[in-house]
Amino acid sequence: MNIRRHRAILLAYLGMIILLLLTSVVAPGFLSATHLRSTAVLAAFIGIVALGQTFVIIGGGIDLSVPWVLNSAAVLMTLLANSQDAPLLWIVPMLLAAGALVGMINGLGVAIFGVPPIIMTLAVNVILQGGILVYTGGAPTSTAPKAIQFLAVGRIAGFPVVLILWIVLAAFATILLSKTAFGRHLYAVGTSATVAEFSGVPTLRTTVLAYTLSGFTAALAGMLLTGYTAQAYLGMGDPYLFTSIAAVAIGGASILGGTGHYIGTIAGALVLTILTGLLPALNLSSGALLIVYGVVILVTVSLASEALSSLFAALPRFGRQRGPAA
Amino acid sequence: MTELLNATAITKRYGGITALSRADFSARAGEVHALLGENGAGKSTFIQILAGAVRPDGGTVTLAGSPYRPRDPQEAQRSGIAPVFQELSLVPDLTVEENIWFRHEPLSAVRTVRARAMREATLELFARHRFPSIRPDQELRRLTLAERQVIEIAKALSRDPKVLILDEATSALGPQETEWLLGLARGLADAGSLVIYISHRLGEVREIADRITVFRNGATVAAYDTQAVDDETIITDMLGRRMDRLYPERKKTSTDTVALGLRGFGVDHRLSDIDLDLREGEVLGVAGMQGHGQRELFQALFGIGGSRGTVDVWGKPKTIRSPRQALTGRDGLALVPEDRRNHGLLLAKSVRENLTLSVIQRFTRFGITDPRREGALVDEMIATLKIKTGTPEQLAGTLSGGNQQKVIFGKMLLTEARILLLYDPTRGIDVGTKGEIFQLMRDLAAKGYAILFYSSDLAELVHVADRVAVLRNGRLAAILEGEQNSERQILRAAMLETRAA
Amino acid sequence: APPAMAEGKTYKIYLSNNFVGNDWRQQMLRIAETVVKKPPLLGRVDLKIENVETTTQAQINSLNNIIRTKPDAILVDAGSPTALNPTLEKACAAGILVISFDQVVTADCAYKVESDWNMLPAVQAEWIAEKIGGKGKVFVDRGLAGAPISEQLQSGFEKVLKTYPGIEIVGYFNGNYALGPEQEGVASLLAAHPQVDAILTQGYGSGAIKALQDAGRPLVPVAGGGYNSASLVCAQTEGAQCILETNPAYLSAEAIKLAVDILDGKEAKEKHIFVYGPFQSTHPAPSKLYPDVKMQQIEIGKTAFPDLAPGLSLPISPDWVEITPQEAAGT
Amino acid sequence: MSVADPMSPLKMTVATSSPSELAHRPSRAAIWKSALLDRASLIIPCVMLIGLLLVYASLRDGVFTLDELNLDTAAAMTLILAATGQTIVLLRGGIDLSIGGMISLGTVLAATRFGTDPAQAAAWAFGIVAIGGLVGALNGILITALRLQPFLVTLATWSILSGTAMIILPTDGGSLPSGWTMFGVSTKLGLSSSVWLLAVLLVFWIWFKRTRLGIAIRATGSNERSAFLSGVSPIGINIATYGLSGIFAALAALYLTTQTGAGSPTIGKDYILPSVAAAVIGGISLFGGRGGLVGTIIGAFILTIIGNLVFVLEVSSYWQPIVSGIILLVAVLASSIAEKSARRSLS
Ligand SMILES: Nc1ncnc2c1ncn2[C@@H]1O[C@H](COP(=O)(O)OP(=O)(O)OP(=O)(O)O)[C@@H](O)[C@H]1O
Ligand SMILES: Nc1ncnc2c1ncn2[C@@H]1O[C@H](COP(=O)(O)OP(=O)(O)OP(=O)(O)O)[C@@H](O)[C@H]1O
Ligand SMILES: [Mg+2]
Ligand SMILES: [Mg+2]
Repeated sequence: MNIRRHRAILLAYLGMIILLLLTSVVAPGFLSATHLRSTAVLAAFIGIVALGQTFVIIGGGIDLSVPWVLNSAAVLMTLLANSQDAPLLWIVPMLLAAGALVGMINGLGVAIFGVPPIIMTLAVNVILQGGILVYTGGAPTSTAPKAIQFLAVGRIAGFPVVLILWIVLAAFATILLSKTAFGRHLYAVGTSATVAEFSGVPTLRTTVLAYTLSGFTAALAGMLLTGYTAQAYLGMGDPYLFTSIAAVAIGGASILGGTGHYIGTIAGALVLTILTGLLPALNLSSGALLIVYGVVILVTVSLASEALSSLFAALPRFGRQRGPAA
Repeated sequence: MTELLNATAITKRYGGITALSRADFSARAGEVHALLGENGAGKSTFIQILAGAVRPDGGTVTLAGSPYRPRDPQEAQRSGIAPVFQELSLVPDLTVEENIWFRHEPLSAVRTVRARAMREATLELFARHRFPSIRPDQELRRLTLAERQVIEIAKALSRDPKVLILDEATSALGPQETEWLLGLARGLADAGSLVIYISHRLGEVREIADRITVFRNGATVAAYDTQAVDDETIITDMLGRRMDRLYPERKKTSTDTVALGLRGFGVDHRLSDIDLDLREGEVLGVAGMQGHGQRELFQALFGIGGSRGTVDVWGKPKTIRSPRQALTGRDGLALVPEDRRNHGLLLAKSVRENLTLSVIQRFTRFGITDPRREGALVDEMIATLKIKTGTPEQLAGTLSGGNQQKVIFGKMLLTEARILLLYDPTRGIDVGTKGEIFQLMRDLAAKGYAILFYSSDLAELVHVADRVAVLRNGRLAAILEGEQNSERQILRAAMLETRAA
Repeated sequence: APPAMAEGKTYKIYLSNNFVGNDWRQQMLRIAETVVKKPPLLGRVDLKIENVETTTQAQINSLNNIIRTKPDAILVDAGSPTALNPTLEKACAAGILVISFDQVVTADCAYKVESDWNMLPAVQAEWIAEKIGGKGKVFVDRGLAGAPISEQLQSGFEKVLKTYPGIEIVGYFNGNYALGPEQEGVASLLAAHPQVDAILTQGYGSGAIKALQDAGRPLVPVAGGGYNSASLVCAQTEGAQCILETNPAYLSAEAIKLAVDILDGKEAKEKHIFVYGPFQSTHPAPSKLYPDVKMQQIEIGKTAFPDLAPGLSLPISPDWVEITPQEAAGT
Repeated sequence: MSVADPMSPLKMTVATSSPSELAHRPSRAAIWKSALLDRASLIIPCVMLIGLLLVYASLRDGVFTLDELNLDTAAAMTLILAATGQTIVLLRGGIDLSIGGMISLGTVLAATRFGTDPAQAAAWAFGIVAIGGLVGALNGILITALRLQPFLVTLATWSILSGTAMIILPTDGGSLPSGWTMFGVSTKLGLSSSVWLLAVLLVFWIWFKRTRLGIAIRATGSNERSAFLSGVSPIGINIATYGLSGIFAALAALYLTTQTGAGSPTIGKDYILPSVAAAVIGGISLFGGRGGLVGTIIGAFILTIIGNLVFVLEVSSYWQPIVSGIILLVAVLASSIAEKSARRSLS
C-alpha cells in the first residue's frame, strides 16, 4: 500500500484510535462489548448515509437533500407498511428506487443544467420536506414493521444485523471506488471535470450515478433508522446532514472533490459516534460539551496529522512539500 | 568579468527522489546563459530555488557577491530575480494586466489599484518590448497557451529584473514569437542584465546564448562558451550518450485509404471551408501562425466545441460532439491537447491513473479492474517513453515538465486509436526523447496509423511530416509536399497574404 | 357556505409557526385548521398559517409580511423567546392582537398561552423520587442545547431532585426531543454507568426504555412526554414504570379561542395563561407539591391507542370542542 | 546528424519587427460576447432578481417604494453581512462554518455586556469585532499550520464558539440598550440606516476588491500555486481571509441584535448554509477565484424576496416550502441554462 496516498485515511483511523484510548480513560465501560456494539450500530446509520455522500463529494459535489430523502423514506415506509412485514417486499425496493430517483434528479440538475450542487440539493430537500407533509398531511405514522426492527437492532449469533449490512455495503463501496471504471471516473471528474471530459470519461453519467447512489443510501438509512427507534418521526433526518458530510471530511476527503475513500468515511463515522457517545459521560454543561467537541475534533485530527507527518519524515520517500501543493 | 550569480553544490531531494544532487552554476551580468539538460535533469528545480519557491537542502548561492537564500518568492523578486516559470505563475481569473502587475500594482492614496496607471504601464511595457498585442482587460483564462506564455514573460519583465530566467519560455510559441523573444532576451543582456535561458531547442540556444551549462541527473556535467563547442558535444553531455540523429528517415508509408476526410469543415468564425484528407500511414503536418485556427481544428475534430461540415472516419461519416465519441478504440481518434496542465493531466493524481484514464476498459474484466494488467500497460508505456518518475504512483504534478508531456503522449498511445491528433506533442521534450518520439510517429505511420501533427517548431513539420497543410485566417492556405515542404514555404503560405490584407 | 354562526364577524388571524419538522407541531397545526371549522369558532376565523424554516430571521421576515396585511390577530409559536420581540411590539403598536403560544415570547404586549413548565418537571421528578424511595442514581435529559424550555425542564427536575439527599444525578444527555438522540444518549450513559435507578427525559421516554432493553438492563422508572408511542410502550412493556407529562398540541386551539374572545371584547383575566393537561402514569400517585394535578392511569384504549399513530400527542382535545383522534392524526 | 535547423529563414523578415498579433483580431461582436460572458455570473443573478421582483410587484402594491426597500434590506442585512465574510472566504477557495459560532457569540456578548452606558456598549461593540477578527485569524493559522481542510477546522471552531456562547448565555435572552434596537428603524432621506449600511458595505467592497489584498485573495482562490509563486504568503492570506470573515460575522451579530434586541447562543447556525447559498446564487464558485460581493448581495435579496413572494402567493401552509424550493430551483435553473448556452455559443 502506498502510504502517502492514503495519508488522510490513516489519519482518520489514527484519530479514531486516539479517541478510543481517551474514552477508555474517561469511562472504562465504553470498551465493553455491549457498548462497542451499540456504538458500531449507531455508526452504521451515519456510515450508510455517508456512503452516498462520499461518492458525491469525491465527484466534486455535495448532497444536502439527504435529510429529507431519509425522512421521506422512513415516513412512507411506516405509513405504507402499517406495521406489517409482508408489504415490505414491495415497499422497500420501491422506496429505495424512489430515493435513487431523487438522487438522479439531483444529479441531472447538476450535470446537465449546471445548477450548483448546493442549491440543487438544498431546493430538492425543501421540496421533499413540503411534499411529504402535503402527502401525509403531516400525519404521524405507524410503528415500524418487525422485520425492519430486526434489521436495525436484531442480531444473528450475537452480531448486529445492521453491521452485517454495513460491512456488505462498505465492501461494495470499496470495490466500486477502487476496482471499477466508475470509481476511476468519479475521482477524475472530481479532480478536474475538464480533464476528465478530454479523456473521454462519461462525466454526465458518472455524476448522475454518484447522486443516485446517495439518494439510495439515504433512503436505506431512513428505513433502517425507523427500525432503530421503532417508529418514524419528522425531523429524524436532520442530524444526518452535517454528520454525513463531517464523516466524509474527517475520513480524509476534500470537500472540493477528487480525493477520499469510503474506508476513510467509515473511520469518520466511528469518530463522530464515539465522540457523541463519550461526551455525555463527561457530565459537562451543554456549552462546555460543544467546546470539548470542537477541541477534540481539532486535537485528534491534528495529533494524528502530526504523528503521521513524523512517520513520513522517517520514511525516506515521502518528505513534506514546502509551499502550497501544485 | 565578475560573476553575478554563483551557485555551488546545490542539492534538493523530494523524499526518495533526488532532483538536484550537486548542481553548480555561475553566470555574469550582461550574458545570456543557457541551462540545458534532459527532462528531469533538475533545471526547473534549480530555477525554483533561485526564485525562492523551493528551498534547497544544501549548497550556497551568492548574488553579486553576497549570500543569497530567499525565504519566499517575494524576497527573490526584491533581489531583482524574475523567473518565467515553466509551469507559468498566472492566475486564470485575473485579467491580463492584473496578472502582469500582481503584487506590485500601482497604488492610489487609498491603497487601491490605479486602473488607469496599470493600463498605461501595461501598454508602455508592451510597447517598450514590442509585445504582440493582447487585450489587457481580458480574463487570462480566455487566452490560448501561447498568449499566456507571453503574459508570463511580460509579468517577469514588469519588474525590470537584474536576472531574467526563461524556463522553456519558447516551447509554446510559434516561430515569429520565438524570434521576438530571442531578440528581447539578447537586448536585455546587452543592456546589462543576466538572462538564464532554458530550452530544448538547440537552435535557439546557439542563436543567443553566450555560455552554456549542462545538467544531468541533478548535477552539473559541463559548462562552456557557446562558440567553443559543437552540438554533438552538448547533446552527448546532456544525454550521457551519443545520439545519431534527431529526425528519422522519412519513408512514404501512406496508402490510398482515407483515414480522416474533412469536407467543408469549420468552427464558427475561426475556421472555415476546410477540405482535407488524412491518409492511412501518413503524417500530415498542420502549420500556421498562432491563432489561425490550428487549435480549433484539433479540438473540434476531438469533439470539443461545435463544428460544421462533414467528417468521414475510415470511410464512414461520423459525428463527433464529445471526446467520448472520438475515443472509440482502434477506429477512433485520440488527441494530445495543447494545454497539458488544464486539459491533459490530473496533476493531483498519479502517473498511473493519468496514463490509463482513457482506457480503463482495457484492463477491466467483468466490471472489475485488474491491477496487474493495468500495471503492465503502465510499465510498458513508462519504459517506451522513458518517463522519469520515481514510481508509477508519483503524482503527475510533481513530474518535470517534459515528463508530464510524455505522460500525455503515453495516455494517448494507450487508447490504441489509429488516428492521432498531435498538437505540439514534443513541447518541452528533450532532444533525445524527441528523436524517439519522431521515430515512434514514423513507426506508427508505417503500421497504418494516420497522424495529424501540429508543431510550433517548423523544423519538426518539415522533417517529420509527409505533407504540411498551412492554415491562414482559419482557411486552408496551402498543402505543401516534397520540395515545397520547407520552412520558408510554410512561412510564406502562412504569412504573406496576411501581410497583404 | 357555512351556516352563519350566531353573532360576530369573521376575524383575520395569522398563525406564525417557526418549525414544521416534528409530530407535535404537525398535530398543533392540524388542530388549528380543524378547530376553526367547528362550533364555537365556526365562521369566526379566517385562519392563515405561515410556516417558516427554522430560522429566526425567516420568522421575523414572515411576521413583517403578516403585519403589512393588517390582520386582527397574530398567533406565534416562536423560534426564540426574545428575538421576535421588537417585531411583535411593532405589531402591537399597529393595533394587532398578538398571542404567543407553546414557545412563548417575553414581549410585554403579547399574550402567552403555554403549559406550566415549572409544574410539569416538578411533579415528574417528585413521582420518580418517590418511586425509587428517595435514593438512587438518575439520568437527566437536558433537551436541546440552547432551547429555553429545555432549561426550564432541566432546572425543574434538578430543583426537586435536590430536595432528596439520597438522589444523585450521575449523567446528563441531550435528547433533542427526538427518539433517536434520546435512545443514543441513554445508551451512552448506560455504558458509562453500571448502575442507574431512574431516567428523566424531556422527550418520549420510550427511547430510554428501548435503550435499557437493548443494553439488557432492568427497567427503571422513566419520565417522559405524553405521546401515544410512550403510552403504548409503557402500557405494553412488562414492568415499565412511567410518568408522562403533557404539553397539549391543542394549545393552538386555545390561542385561537383566546384571540376570538379578546377580539369579541371579552377581557382576558390574565395575560399569561397556563393550559393544563393530565399526567399519565403506570402508577398514578398524588403529588404533594401540586396537590391539584390530575394523573391518569395508562390504559390501552383510554390513554394509549394501538391503532393510532405513535407520534400522536395526548390529550387530543380541549373540553370546549370535540376533536377526534382521527382529526388530530390527520387520518 | 540533423539537429534543429536554426530559424535562419525568419531572421531578416521578423527579427527587426514586432511580431504580428498572436490571434487574428476577434470581431467586435466576439469581444462583446466575451465581455458579457466574463460578467455573466453577475448579470444572470441580476436578471433573476429583477424577474422575481416583477412577479412580486404584480402581486403586491408598493413594491417599488422606499418602504419596501427599507424593509427588505433590514430583512436581508444580517445575511448580507454574514455572506460578505463567506464571500471573501469562498473567493479564497475555502469555506467558513465558524461564522455560525461567531454570530452566536457576538449576539450573546452584546446582550450581556452592553449594559446601558453607551460608551461601554461602543467599547464592547469594537471588542466583539476584534474578537471576530482574532478568531478568524486563528482559523487561518490553524488551517495553514495544521494543513487541515478549512471545512474541518471551521467545523471545530464553530462548535467551540457556540459552546462559549452557550456558557455566557445558556438560552435566548439578555437585553440591549433601547437606542440600539432603534438602529434599523431610523431613517435619513427616506432611507433606513440599514440601507445606508448596505451602501457603506458596497463602498467598502468597491475599495476592497481593488486593494492588493483583495486581488491576492481572488488570485489565491483561483490558483494557489501561481499566487504563491508570485509572492503571496500562504499563511498571510489565510489569516487575512478568515480574519475578515470573522470580522464580518461579528458585524452580522451586532446588526442582528438591532433586529432581535436580544442574544441567542444558537442563532448563528441559521446563517451558515444561507450565507453559502447567497454567495453561490450570486455567482461565486466554491472552487474560488470568481465572483464578487455584489452577486452575493443580490443572492441574499433573492432568498429574501422568495420568502415575500411565497407569502403574497398565499399558498397553503404545507405548500410553502415546496413553492419556495421550486422558485429557487426554477430561478437558478434558468440562469444555469442561460450561462451554459452562452458559454457554448462562445467556446
Ligand atoms: N514536488 C516534487 N515532488 C517529487 N519530485 C519532484 C518534485 N518536483 C520535482 N521533482 C522531481 O525532480 C526531478 C527534476 O525535475 P525538474 O522539473 O527540475 O526537471 P527539468 O530539468 O526541469 O526537466 P524538464 O526539461 O522536463 O522540464 C524530476 O525527476 C521530478 O520528478
Ligand atoms: N474565446 C476564446 N478565445 C481563445 N481561447 C479560448 C477562448 N475560450 C476558451 N479559450 C481557451 O480554451 C481553453 C478551454 O476553455 P474551457 O472549455 O475549459 O472553458 P473556459 O472558456 O476556459 O471557461 P471555464 O473554465 O470557466 O468553463 C481555455 O483554457 C482557454 O485557453
Ligand atoms: Mg475550464
Ligand atoms: Mg523543467
